[in-house]
Amino acid sequence: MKEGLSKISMQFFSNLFMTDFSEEFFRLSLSKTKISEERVDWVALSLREAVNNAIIHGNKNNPKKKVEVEIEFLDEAIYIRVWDEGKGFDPSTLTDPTKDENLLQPHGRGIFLIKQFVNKVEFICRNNGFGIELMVDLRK
Amino acid sequence: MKEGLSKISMQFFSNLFMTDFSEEFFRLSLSKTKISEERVDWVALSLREAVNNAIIHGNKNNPKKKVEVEIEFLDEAIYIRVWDEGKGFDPSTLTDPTKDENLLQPHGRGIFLIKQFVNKVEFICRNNGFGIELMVDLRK
Amino acid sequence: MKVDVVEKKGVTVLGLGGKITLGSGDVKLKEKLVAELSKGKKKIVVDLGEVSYIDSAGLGELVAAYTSAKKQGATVKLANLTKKVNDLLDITRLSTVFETYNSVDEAIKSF
Amino acid sequence: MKVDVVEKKGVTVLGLGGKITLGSGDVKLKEKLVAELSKGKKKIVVDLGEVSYIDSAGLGELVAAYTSAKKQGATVKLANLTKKVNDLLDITRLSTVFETYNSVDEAIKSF
Ligand SMILES: Nc1ncnc2c1ncn2[C@@H]1O[C@H](COP(=O)(O)OP(=O)(O)O)[C@@H](O)[C@H]1O
Ligand SMILES: Nc1ncnc2c1ncn2[C@@H]1O[C@H](COP(=O)(O)OP(=O)(O)O)[C@@H](O)[C@H]1O
Repeated sequence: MKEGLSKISMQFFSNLFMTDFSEEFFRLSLSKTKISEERVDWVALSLREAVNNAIIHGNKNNPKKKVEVEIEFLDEAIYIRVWDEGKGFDPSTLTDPTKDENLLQPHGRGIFLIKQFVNKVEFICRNNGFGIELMVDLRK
Repeated sequence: MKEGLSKISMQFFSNLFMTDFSEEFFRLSLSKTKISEERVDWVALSLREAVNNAIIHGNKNNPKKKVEVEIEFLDEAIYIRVWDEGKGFDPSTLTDPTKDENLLQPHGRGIFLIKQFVNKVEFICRNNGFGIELMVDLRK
Repeated sequence: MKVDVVEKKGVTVLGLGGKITLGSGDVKLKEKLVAELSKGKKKIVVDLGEVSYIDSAGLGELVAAYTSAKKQGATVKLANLTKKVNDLLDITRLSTVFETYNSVDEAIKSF
Repeated sequence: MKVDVVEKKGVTVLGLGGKITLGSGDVKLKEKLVAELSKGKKKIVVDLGEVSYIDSAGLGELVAAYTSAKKQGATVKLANLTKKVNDLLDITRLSTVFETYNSVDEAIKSF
């Protein structure tokens, strides 16, 4: 990657129409990489889930609060970070949507899906907000 | 703009093929605004000139040095900033390429063109590099 | 999202198209389904052949459709899944909830 | 950038296409022109009809073509300018340097 893109970021006000837009940005920024189209599709879905969560749960749809999407390109990995201005949450409270008793829940599949399609997920709390970091391992 | 994009930025290593790429980013980020297609074309040319200067003059084509393009969306203006890791230059040394004695010079039209297509140009020196800021006035 | 409704051999076929994602009108499926259920329809096939994209909210809509139909004694079956949608149902184990068929006709026949 | 070379009524026509911008092969014009000049060609028309994009480096290439031709006693004229290219020549006052024509034929006739 040393010859090209190193990092992109976008900041936008909380509005669900920005989810499509952030996906377009993501796809454009990955268009010059060698990642397979199918993998891009699944990672794009993970990004959508993270952005939707940031808008809805993090910023509670408050159009004055911002979401930031950051994509960092390293030789061996791509890091995607989605920041919101919320307080975050305790990941240990997440339930497994594939358990029989949860299968008919209409919610609770976002972070589960993210975890299926990227190689590592971290939750980061900072002073002014919360972030989720998705790692796409390019050696795999 | 309060409902949408607030800021985008991209960092890349000095390589002229990134000029096309930064133009694509710019066009995508402006695709949801009401700016006329013709104006977008001319501002895109200004961006190209600034990025080329950053790569060639600022970073002297050193592929380890980075260029950063920042686009900030405000209600009344768009600010485009292009940063490099160089020392900058003294704008008072710029010559006017439209003077008869300069018309046959093969160089020296980049910053002149930028000034024609945006509403304000500022040069900014900072510790770790040099930047050019282009302002697109949305009230005009 | 687009939703077409047709009757075929006594079965209500809801043909979905486009993106079934948050913010792109995931309400429509519910509305159309509620309208059909209130007419007393009991056999429902959701045709996913033209669905280009589905996210967790879209999956949630399918689940909600399934459970609200069930409450009325109706059955929702899925047909025409693209590979992506099929993969998502497998990954989320929703394939154990839904009966899925390769074509609308097969789904209709199964009633 | 693409460059085609054809002879028409004793005039060398260099047909440019694509982007004439930094990094996208602005050397080609020079190379082709030098080759033609070294064959003793004196009448040259640069057809810009298929040029989608030109930047300051591209303008610089046109100027360099003009001056290197002049040194050999040859003349470069421009034809078929799109509105954008025409605007750029006006803005930079290069329209006072180049003879420009609406078509290649007009440019050829002007010699
Ligand atoms: N950015 C966030 N800020 C605060 N809470 C969050 C965030 N993302 C997820 N959560 C919490 O985690 C839960 C599970 O999220 P998810 O798996 O995406 O499912 P869903 O969004 O359908 O509830 C959410 O209901 C919410 O409580
Ligand atoms: N980012 C930069 N860093 C250092 N010097 C610069 C930068 N941009 C422009 N310059 C200086 O300004 C001059 C004029 O630039 P420009 O008008 O773009 O014409 P050109 O690039 O064709 O020389 C350059 O030759 C260079 O000396």
